[in-house]
Amino acid sequence: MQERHSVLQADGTIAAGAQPRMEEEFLLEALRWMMKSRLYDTRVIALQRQGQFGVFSPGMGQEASIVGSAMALDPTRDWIVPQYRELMATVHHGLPLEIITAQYLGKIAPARIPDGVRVLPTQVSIAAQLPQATGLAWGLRLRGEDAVVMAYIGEGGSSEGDFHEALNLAGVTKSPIVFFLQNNQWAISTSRRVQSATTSFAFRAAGYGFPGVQVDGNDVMAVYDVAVAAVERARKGEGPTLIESVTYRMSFHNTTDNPSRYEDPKEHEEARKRDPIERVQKYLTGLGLWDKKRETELTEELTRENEVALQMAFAAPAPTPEDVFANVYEHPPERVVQQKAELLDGRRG
Amino acid sequence: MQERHSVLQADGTIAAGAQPRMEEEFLLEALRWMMKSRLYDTRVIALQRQGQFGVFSPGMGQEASIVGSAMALDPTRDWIVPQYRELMATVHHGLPLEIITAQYLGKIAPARIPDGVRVLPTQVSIAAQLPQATGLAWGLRLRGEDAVVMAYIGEGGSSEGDFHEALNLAGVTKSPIVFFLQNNQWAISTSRRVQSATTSFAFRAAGYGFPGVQVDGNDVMAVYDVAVAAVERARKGEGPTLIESVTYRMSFHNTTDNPSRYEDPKEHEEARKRDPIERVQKYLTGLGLWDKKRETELTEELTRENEVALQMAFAAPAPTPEDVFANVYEHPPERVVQQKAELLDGRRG
Amino acid sequence: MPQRTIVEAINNALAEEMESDPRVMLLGLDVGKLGGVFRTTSGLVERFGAERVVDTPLAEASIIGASLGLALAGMVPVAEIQFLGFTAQGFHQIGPQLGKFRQRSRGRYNCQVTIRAPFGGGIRSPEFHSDAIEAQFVQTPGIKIVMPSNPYDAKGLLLEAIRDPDPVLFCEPDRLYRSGRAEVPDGPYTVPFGKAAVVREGQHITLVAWSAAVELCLRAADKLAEEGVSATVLDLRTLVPLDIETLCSQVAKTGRCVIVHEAPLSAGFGAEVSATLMEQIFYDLDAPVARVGAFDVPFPAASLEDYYLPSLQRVVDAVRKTLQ
Amino acid sequence: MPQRTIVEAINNALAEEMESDPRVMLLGLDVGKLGGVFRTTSGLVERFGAERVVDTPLAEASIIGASLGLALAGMVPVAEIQFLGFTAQGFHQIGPQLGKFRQRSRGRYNCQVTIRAPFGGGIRSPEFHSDAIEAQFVQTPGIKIVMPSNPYDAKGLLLEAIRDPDPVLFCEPDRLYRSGRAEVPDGPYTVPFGKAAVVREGQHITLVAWSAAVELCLRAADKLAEEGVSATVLDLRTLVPLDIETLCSQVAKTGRCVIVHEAPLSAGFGAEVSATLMEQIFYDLDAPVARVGAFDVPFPAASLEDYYLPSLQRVVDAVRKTLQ
Ligand SMILES: Cc1ncc(C[n+]2csc(CCOP(=O)(O)OP(=O)(O)O)c2C)c(N)n1
Ligand SMILES: Cc1ncc(C[n+]2csc(CCOP(=O)(O)OP(=O)(O)O)c2C)c(N)n1
Ligand SMILES: [Mg+2]
Ligand SMILES: [Mg+2]
Repeated sequence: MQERHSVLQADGTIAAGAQPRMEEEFLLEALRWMMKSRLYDTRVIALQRQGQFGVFSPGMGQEASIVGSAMALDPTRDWIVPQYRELMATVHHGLPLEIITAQYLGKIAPARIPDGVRVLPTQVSIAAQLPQATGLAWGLRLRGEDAVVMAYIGEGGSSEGDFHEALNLAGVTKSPIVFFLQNNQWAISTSRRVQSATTSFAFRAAGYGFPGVQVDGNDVMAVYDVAVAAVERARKGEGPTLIESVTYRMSFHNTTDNPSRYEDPKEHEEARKRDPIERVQKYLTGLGLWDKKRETELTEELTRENEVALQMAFAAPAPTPEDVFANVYEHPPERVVQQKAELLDGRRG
Repeated sequence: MQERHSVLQADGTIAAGAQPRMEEEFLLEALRWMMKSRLYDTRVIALQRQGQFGVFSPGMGQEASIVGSAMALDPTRDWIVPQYRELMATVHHGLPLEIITAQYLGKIAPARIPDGVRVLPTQVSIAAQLPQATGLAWGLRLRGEDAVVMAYIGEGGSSEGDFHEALNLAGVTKSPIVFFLQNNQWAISTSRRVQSATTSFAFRAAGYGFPGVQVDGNDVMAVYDVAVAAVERARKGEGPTLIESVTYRMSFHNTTDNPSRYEDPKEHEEARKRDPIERVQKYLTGLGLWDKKRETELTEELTRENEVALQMAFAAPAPTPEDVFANVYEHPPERVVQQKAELLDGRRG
Repeated sequence: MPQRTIVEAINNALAEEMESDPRVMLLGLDVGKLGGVFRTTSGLVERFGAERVVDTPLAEASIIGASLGLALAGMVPVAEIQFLGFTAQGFHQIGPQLGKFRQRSRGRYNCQVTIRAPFGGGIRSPEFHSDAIEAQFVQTPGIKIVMPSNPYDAKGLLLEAIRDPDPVLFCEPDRLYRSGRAEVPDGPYTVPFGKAAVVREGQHITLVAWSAAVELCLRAADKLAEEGVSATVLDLRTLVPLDIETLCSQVAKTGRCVIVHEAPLSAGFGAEVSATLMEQIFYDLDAPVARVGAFDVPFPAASLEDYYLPSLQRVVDAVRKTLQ
Repeated sequence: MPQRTIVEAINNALAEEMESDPRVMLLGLDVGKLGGVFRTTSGLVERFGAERVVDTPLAEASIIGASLGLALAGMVPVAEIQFLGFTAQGFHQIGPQLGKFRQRSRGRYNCQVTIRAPFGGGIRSPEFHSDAIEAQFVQTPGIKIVMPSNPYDAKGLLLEAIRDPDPVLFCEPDRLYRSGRAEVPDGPYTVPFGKAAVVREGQHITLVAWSAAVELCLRAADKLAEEGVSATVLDLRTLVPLDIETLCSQVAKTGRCVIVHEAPLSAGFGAEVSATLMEQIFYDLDAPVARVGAFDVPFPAASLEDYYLPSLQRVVDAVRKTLQ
C-alpha cells in the first residue's frame, strides 16, 4: 500500500507533484453532484424534522467519496452495490432521485428500481451486500460481460465476517470488483479507534491477494483517480481492489441520532475544515471558474431539481394492503394466497 | 512480515545464521512428543480400518507445528483452544490421552475434560472457536490472570467470517492470544491455491493491527521460536500475533477421505521429503544424540504408553440412554425432564 | 415504589447487578457513551468504566462468540445485539455454540451468557429491526428464551437470566420500551423462568401471548369485554422453558384459546403452543385453538406494518370465530 | 427404466440440467474433483469444467451470498452447503437476504438460487452433521423448503428447484443417499412443489413425515400391519409450500394422526402440522394428533443417536396410544 493518495488539498490547492486525471469541466460536473447531494440531505433532514420523512442517513461530508467513486463507472455496463449512505452515487448511476426517495417514503411500486438501471437496492444488513457483490461481479465475468461492480461498505461494516468472506472470494475468483470502503470515522457512536487496531483498512487487501489503496476521501480528484485506476484494473481482468476512502461523517448517523452524546466537538470542527465541497469551490474560484453568483444559480437549480423529485415521490401512490404480499414469491404458496385473501376480506368486511 | 522463519532445514542441518531457542534436551523432548503423535495416529488409523474407531483426522506431517506451538505454553496458566487436528497439543497441555480418546469413542463421563486442564473441547464447526478464544483471552486479561491463549485454525478455516471477526476483536482489545494457523495446503480436497489469492496468510495480521509471521511448520525449532516470541509478546500485554505455520497434511483429511481422488502424487512425494520428524532425527544423529537403537526403544515405549491410554478409553463405561440428556442444562426445562423420563420408561417398558 | 418504563427497568437491573457482581460486564454496539440505540445502557459506562461497558466492533458473531469465551474466563457477560434480526449474523454462535458447549465439554464448561436484543414491529423501523424470530432458537436447544412484556418482569427476568448458569436469549419488546411505567422495586428480585403469568382472568376464552403481543391481547380483552366476552390473558414470559402446566390449565378452564404473536404464522411458536394443547388437553377443548400471527411473508416496508402485524381487529375476529 | 440411488438421482439431475442450461453452475466445498463429500457431484467438474463446478473457499455466508449475486448476473447457481448444520454460518444470507431480496427491490430482482444440503442422523456423524433444522427456515419467509425422501422425487424436485425463480433450500437425507435404488427416468421431469404424496394408504391412522422420516414411517406401517393396524403414510415433500389440502383430507379420512420428524420436538415443523390440523379439521379428529421427534436437547454424540432420534419403537408406541 502506498501513502494516502491526495490531489486537491483542504485549502483548495493541488498537492505537490499530483497529476489529477479529472479535468476542469469534469470537476465542475463533480461539484454539481456533490452540491446536489448536500442540498438533498439538507432538505430531507428538514422534512424529517417536520415529520414528513422517515429515518435517513445523510452523506454530508462524504460527497467527494460518494460522487468521485460513482463517476469512475460507466452506467451502461457497470454496477453499483450500495450500503445505504451512497444515495447520490446510485442517482448518478441512473436511479431516478424520485424513485430512491419513494423508497424512503415506504412506497412500493413507485420505488421499484427501473429495468436497465444497474443498481442493487439499499442494504440495511451491514456488509451482507458484499458477498452478493462478489457473486455479481463473478457472474458478470462468467457471462462474458465487460462490467465492473463498485461495492460500498463503511469502516464499521468492515468488521463483519461478510467483509472478509467477500473479499477473499473476490480475490480467488479474480472478479471485476472495487470494494469502496468509506471510513467516515464512525459506526453510529462507535469511534473508528475502537473498531480496529489496524492503522489502515487498506492493509487488509494484502490478505486477499489484491491491492489496497488509501485515499483522502474528501478530495474528489483523488477519489476519482484511485477509483478509475481500480475500475480499469478490474475491467482488464486483473481482479479486485480495496479502496479506503478516509473521510468524516459531518452530520449524524441518521435522523434519530444525536452525536453530541459521544462526538468530541473539536474533532467535528477539525473535520469541517476539510469539507470536500468547499475545497473544490476554492480551487475553481482560483481558476476563475467559480464565484458567488454561479454558486447561487447552481444552488437554485439543484434545489428545484431535488424538489421536483421529492414532490414526485410524495405524489406517487401510497402502498395498499395487498402490497404486504407484493414481490415476495413468483409462485406464492397456497397459504400465502389465502392469507392475502383474508387480509383483503377482513378490510372489506 | 518478515520471511518464512526457518531453523532446522529438511536435510537436518541448521539454516545459516539461525539462532534457535530450543536446546538439545528440549529438542529430544519435542521429538518424543512428535513421535508419540505419529504413533498414535498410525495406531488409530489401523483401529479405524478394523471398525474399532470413529472418524478421525490425523496430525501426520504436522507434528512440528502441533508440538512446537504447544511447547511454548505453560500448562499451569495458559490455555489451548483447538480446532480438531491438534490432539497431541492438548495432551501435551495436560489433557490425558485416554480422555480425548474416549471422546472419539463417543464416551460421555469418561471424556470429560478434567478440572484444571486448560483446554477447550475439540471444535467441529470450523473457525467458531476463534471468537470464543478471543473472548477467553480478553476475559483472562480482565480477570487479571497472567495467561495466554493459543488458538488453532486451519488455512481452510481462515476463510470463515469468524476468523476475521475474532482477529479484529483481539486486536482492538489487545488480548493475550496467539492465532496459530496451520496451513497444511488442504481443506478436505480443496487446495490452498483456490482458498485465497494471498501469497501469505500472515499478511492478514496487518489488517488487524498486530504482527503476522510465517514459519516453516515442519521445523519444530522454528515453530517453537516464533511461538515463544508470540507468547511472550502476549504475556507482556502487547497483544495478539498471527502465526502461519506452513506445513503439509501427509495423510488425509480424515479416515473417510481418499486423497488419491484429488492430490497430485508428486506434490505428496515432495512433501514427504520435508518430514518434520526425520529432520530432527537426522540432526540429533549428527550430534550423536540419536541412533537406531534409541529410536526402537523410544518407539516401543511410546507405543506402550499409547496402548495403555487406548485400552483405558475402550474400557471406560459406555454411554447410557440418560446420557442423551446429560450436560445440556444446569436447570433443564420441565419438558426435557419429562422427555428423559419417557425415554427411560420406554426402554424399561 | 418506584415507577419505571421497560428501558428504565432494564437499566436499573443492569446497574444493580454490575454493582453487586464485579464479573458482570456489558458488550455490544454503541452500549457505551451512547447508552445503546434505545438508551437501555445509558449512564453505565460513566459509572463502571469502558472495561466493563464495551463498545465492540460491528460484528455480531464475535460479540456472541467472545461472550462465550468471556464466560469461560469467569466473567458474566451480558451482550447486546442491536436488533434481534441481526442475531442472524451470529446465528452459528448461539444455538450451535452457546447451546451446545456444555454438552460438547461433557459438562466441564457452562456458558453463563445473556444476550439481550430488542425486536418487534410498530415503531416504523427499517428492515430487520422488527423481525420476530424467537421461534427459530427453540429448534437449537440449550438456550433459554425469555420474552418479557412489562417493566416488572423485565427487571426480574433479566436478573434471573444474568444469574442463570445456562445461556439465555433475552428479547425486549421495543414498542413497549417507553409505553408506560409500572412498579419496579429497587434492589434485587427475580422472576423465575417457566412460570407463565395470568395477567387477566376470564371465563370464555384464553388469549395466549408473550412480549408485546400481551399488550395487544389486553386491548383485545377490553374490547371483548364490551361485547360481554370475558377473556383470560396468559403471558408465557419464557418460551424455553415453557410452562405447560399453567398453559394447559388456563386453556382447559375456558375450553377455547387464541394464540397471538408477531412472528409469521407458519412454524411460529404459536404452532408449538397449539400442538401442545392438542396433545395435552384435546378433550377439554370446545373449539379448535386458533392462531393470529403476522403473515407468511417478510416484514414489509414500515408503511405497511399495520396491515402485516396482528391487529386488534384480527385478534377480536379470531376470538369471535372461536366462540361460535 | 434406470434404477438410481438418491445420490445418483441428484447427480443425474445436475448433469442433465447443466447440459441443457449453460447458466446452471455448482459451487460449494469440495464439489469439484472430490465430487462432494457424498459424491453427489461426482464427475461433473470433469464434464463441465472448473468454471461451472467450483470448489469455493470454506465460507458458507459467501457461498450463499455469492450465489445471490451470481443469480442477479444471470447465472443459475446451485450451491452446496456441506451439511445443513453449517447453513448456520450463512444464516443471515438465506432468509434475510435470499428470502427478502425480491421484496427489497420492489420486484426488480429475483433470486433463482438453489441451496442443497445433506442432513440427518443415523450415519454416526460428528457434531452438526446430523442437525435437522429445517423448521427454522420456515420462519424466514421467501424461501421454499424441499425435503425429498426417495430417488424419484430427489431428481424431480431438484429440477423443479433449479428452475424455480424463487430461492429454494433443498435438504437431502444423507442416511438414505445410497440405501436403495428406485426407478428414476433419464431426461427431464419435475415434481411440483406443494403436492404431498400418499406413499401408502391405510384406514386407521395417518403418519405424516418428510425426508428420511418417511422411510421410518413406512417401516412403522409394516410393523403395525402385523398388528392389524393399517396406516396411511403421507410424505409432505415440501414444507414451504405446504400441501394443506392433502394433509387435511388424508388425516380426516383416518381421524387420527402421528407426525414424525428428526428435529427436536419443540417448535419443529411437526408443531405447524399439528396446529394446522387443529385449525382445519378439529371436528374430524377422533384423537389428539401426536408428534414424535427428537428430544429437546442438542444432537448428542454419535454413540447416542439411536436413543435420541425417533425410533421405530417410539413411532409405533405413539400410534398405539393414539388408537386407544
Ligand atoms: C448486521 C447489522 N448489524 C447492526 C446494524 C445496525 N447499524 C446500522 S448502521 C450501523 C453502523 C454502520 O457503520 P459504518 O459501516 O461505518 O457505516 P456508516 O453508517 O458510517 O456509513 C449499525 C451498527 C445493522 N444495520 N446491521
Ligand atoms: C463451518 C463448517 N463448514 C464446513 C465444515 C466441514 N469441514 C470439516 S473439516 C473441513 C476442512 C478444514 O480445512 P482446514 O481449516 O484447512 O483444516 P484441516 O482439516 O486442513 O486441518 C471442512 C470443510 C465444518 N466442519 N464446519
Ligand atoms: Mg462509518
Ligand atoms: Mg488445511
